[in-house]
Amino acid sequence: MMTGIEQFLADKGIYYLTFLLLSFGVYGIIACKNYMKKLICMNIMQVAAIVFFLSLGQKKGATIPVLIEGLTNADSYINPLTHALMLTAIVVSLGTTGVGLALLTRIREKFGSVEEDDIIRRQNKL
Amino acid sequence: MMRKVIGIIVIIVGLGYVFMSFDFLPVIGDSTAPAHTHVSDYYIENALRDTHSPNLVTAVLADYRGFDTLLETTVMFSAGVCAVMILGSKSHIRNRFLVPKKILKGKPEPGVSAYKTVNKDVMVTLIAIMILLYAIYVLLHGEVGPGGGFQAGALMALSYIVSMMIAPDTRPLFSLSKANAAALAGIGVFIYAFTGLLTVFNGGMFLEYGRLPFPVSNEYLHTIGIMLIEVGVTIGVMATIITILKAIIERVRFDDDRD
Amino acid sequence: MSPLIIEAILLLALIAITLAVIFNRDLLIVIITYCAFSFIAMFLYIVMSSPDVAFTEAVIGVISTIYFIITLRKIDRRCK
Amino acid sequence: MIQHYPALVVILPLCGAALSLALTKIHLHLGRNVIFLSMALSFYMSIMQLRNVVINGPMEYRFGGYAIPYSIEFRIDTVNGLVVAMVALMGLITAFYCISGEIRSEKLKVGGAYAVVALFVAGMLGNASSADAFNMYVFLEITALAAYCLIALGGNRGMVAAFRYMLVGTIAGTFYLLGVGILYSATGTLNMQDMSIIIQQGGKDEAVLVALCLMIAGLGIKSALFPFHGWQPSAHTHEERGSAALIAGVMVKIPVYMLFRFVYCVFGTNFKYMQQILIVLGIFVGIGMMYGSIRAIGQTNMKKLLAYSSITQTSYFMLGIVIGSPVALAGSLLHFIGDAFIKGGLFYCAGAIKYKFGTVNIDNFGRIYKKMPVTSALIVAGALSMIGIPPTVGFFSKWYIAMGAIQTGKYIFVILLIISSLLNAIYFFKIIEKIFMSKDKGLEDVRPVKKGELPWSMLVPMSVCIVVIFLLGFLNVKIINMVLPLLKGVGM
Repeated sequence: MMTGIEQFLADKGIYYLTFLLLSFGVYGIIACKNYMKKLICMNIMQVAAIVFFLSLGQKKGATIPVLIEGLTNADSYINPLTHALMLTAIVVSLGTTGVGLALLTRIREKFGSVEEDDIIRRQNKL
Repeated sequence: MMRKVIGIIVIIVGLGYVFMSFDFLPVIGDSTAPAHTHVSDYYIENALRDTHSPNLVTAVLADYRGFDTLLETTVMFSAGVCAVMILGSKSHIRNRFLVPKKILKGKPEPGVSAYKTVNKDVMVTLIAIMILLYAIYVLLHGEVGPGGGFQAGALMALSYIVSMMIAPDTRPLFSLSKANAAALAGIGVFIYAFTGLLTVFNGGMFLEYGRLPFPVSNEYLHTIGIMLIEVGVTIGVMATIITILKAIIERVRFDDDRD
Repeated sequence: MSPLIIEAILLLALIAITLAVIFNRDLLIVIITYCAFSFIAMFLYIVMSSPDVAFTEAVIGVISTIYFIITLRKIDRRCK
Repeated sequence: MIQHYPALVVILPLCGAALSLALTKIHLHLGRNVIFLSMALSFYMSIMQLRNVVINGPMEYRFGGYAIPYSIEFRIDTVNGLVVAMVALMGLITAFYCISGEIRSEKLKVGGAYAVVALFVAGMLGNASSADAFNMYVFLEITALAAYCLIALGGNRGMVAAFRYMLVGTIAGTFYLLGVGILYSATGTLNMQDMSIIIQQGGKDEAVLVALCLMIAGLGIKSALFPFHGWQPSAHTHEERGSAALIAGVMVKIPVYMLFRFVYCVFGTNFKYMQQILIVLGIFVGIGMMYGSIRAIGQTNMKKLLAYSSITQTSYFMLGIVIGSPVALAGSLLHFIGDAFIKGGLFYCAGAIKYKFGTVNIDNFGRIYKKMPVTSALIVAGALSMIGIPPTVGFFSKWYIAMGAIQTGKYIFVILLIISSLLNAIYFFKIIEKIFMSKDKGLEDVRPVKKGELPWSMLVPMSVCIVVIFLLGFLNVKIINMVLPLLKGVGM
């Protein structure tokens, strides 16, 4: 019974949950009215993309990608390429958050609020 | 409210159906999937011989795909410059976080702080020093264990943030103005790019550490190359995080809880 | 409890936090749940046995939470 | 030294931007001059590199000196040699154009403005010359971050437009990242050359189909293709006056080049689902051509008019990809190169009129040709080329696209092409009529310009645009013959 669930999870379950997390992130960006919440959902979406990439690089029964004297064959180490790429994605998400918050501060100063409908109403008056 | 819930249910059902019919992704964990057999096997087998760094992730990050990390540091630097350009600070915005002038004149007040307790300031400096020490350890051990440029840079920025957040009135370990921090981030990126240019002047491809001009045997050249770019990345990331923090803080006025 | 099941549980927790973020009214609670989100994401990376990414996610999660909290000082906590 | 040119073209603006903030602390204009020097050198190198590619075949550059699939690689052939040269020239001109918009208040702001423009150009240069799927994602992010800042500098409404564009742009970047991830899981490498060899061996159709759909969605959002163009009009109308030409002229086009590179060079045309995908793309393109022109007719704000017209231009480039015959691809590439200068030039004029008279509304452009001869000349040249009148580049590129469409028997696109050109004619002749024929509105100068029409830093880019529009028109046969052999091997 245990291997049944594990087999389903390994085959499709983890990918399905990751894409679910990604689609909730995108849904949050579209549905939330507050600009701060849109920023947080954007971060969540980027973490979902990172989890998807990392789950591509998994190997059953392999250790972390730091070389040990005894082990030399390639199947005993996790795929290091996906980790190197995901460091880039995390740093990109921090950069985008920083710029987003800078914009948010200026929008709050100029329009007095961060709610989407207040901004659209005041924007037409500007 | 109901519209939102219906939207979510549609997403769950839609993705479920799409996923059950498609099977283009490999089963998680089988080591014969195409992703593991082509390029990453080469990295695992040849990393120690090529780059002399047991930590495979640092080997791939700094040596095989070193150009990606240069672009990553440029992404951080451009985020810092963009935050500074968007949040141009107006001189009249007084802000409690700017260290009061009398302290800067080298005449520190005897431990007067917001909450009238002395030990907080002493302890904060200790914590900041410990975090800095740990950051330097993480930087230098980038090749052996998990660690490297980004983590060290972020930790150094954290030690600055800790000392600035908890005890704003005492003088932090190193004080960086917003303009200096932005310039320092640029210098960090330039250190990285200059390492690559050094190899080009010396006859190799961009970022080919075997051709660095230092008079050391070949295997240490790679280690020196990785160390140089890790230092560049650390300075770039630390300075950018501090720049964005100061840029946002200057526009946020904490005038409501002056006790 | 093979790692796959732990990963599935953690992913379900992440999805629950995302829904909490979307449906919450008070921004401070949203930001603190976001801090919990980045912690659980770091824990998920550890279960996926990738220490470097977990280390970076932990540090950068703290820093982005600090950014959000500072910006919150400027924005009122109520939101529609 | 010539074999290092592909890398140095991208690295020099990067180093210029990195150093500009530190150098500005020494002297106000030192950082700016270093950036100008690095961009001029990068443009010179891109021309030399293009000459070398035309003479002795594609160049490749492996970063770090390892073998092909194990390290990042730049591959320059005639197609992206031209694109790199165009981006470098546009970057250099726009940097000059930004001199007029300089805010001398703070040293940091002066150095930072040019650093952001230099990073923006470096990101696009790298995107055009890279041959590694993940490397393109990082360059895409650098271009996007610099674009958010440049749009945000355009005043209060620019902030909201930048914030909306940031959310949509990050979704697009994540879709592209997922596409690359799926391709990596199917083929095992990130190098496009290696990837196309493995995909050509077949057996990976579903993964390639899902990856292609994600990439079309992601790159479609970034290049404002028809159904995904929501962010674009507001972004282009409110962006910073100095770099509007770069954002509208070049940044919207680079994702189209990336899609061409993936569809034709990586997946190949004999991919099982390619025909259905191209039909769907053709529907988007067809509606996009009509929609952009129709919306542009009713506009009075010149920048918004140009923004809607650039939706039709994106559809023209995608048209080349949809038709697929080598002649149509060459025609859309020629339009790609020419339109950067046409669209960029028209945004320079809109910025110049706003700089001199402070207005962007078309209705009060009465008889400004007397006071602004150069700007009016560029508007006429841009309008003629946008409609497609022979001496300018617009006519020849549409001619080649139409010939390609006739060859492959897709006559619907020829009809759509003619209709949208006529719609273009309507709103561009409206502008020309306002400038020359309508009665003088007596606009007076907003800023006391010392002598002549505009500061030299605005006249130089405009005159370069005029020269290039006509130069490309005369040289189009050479450019097509330069590009055609490569496209023949790749096209349908």
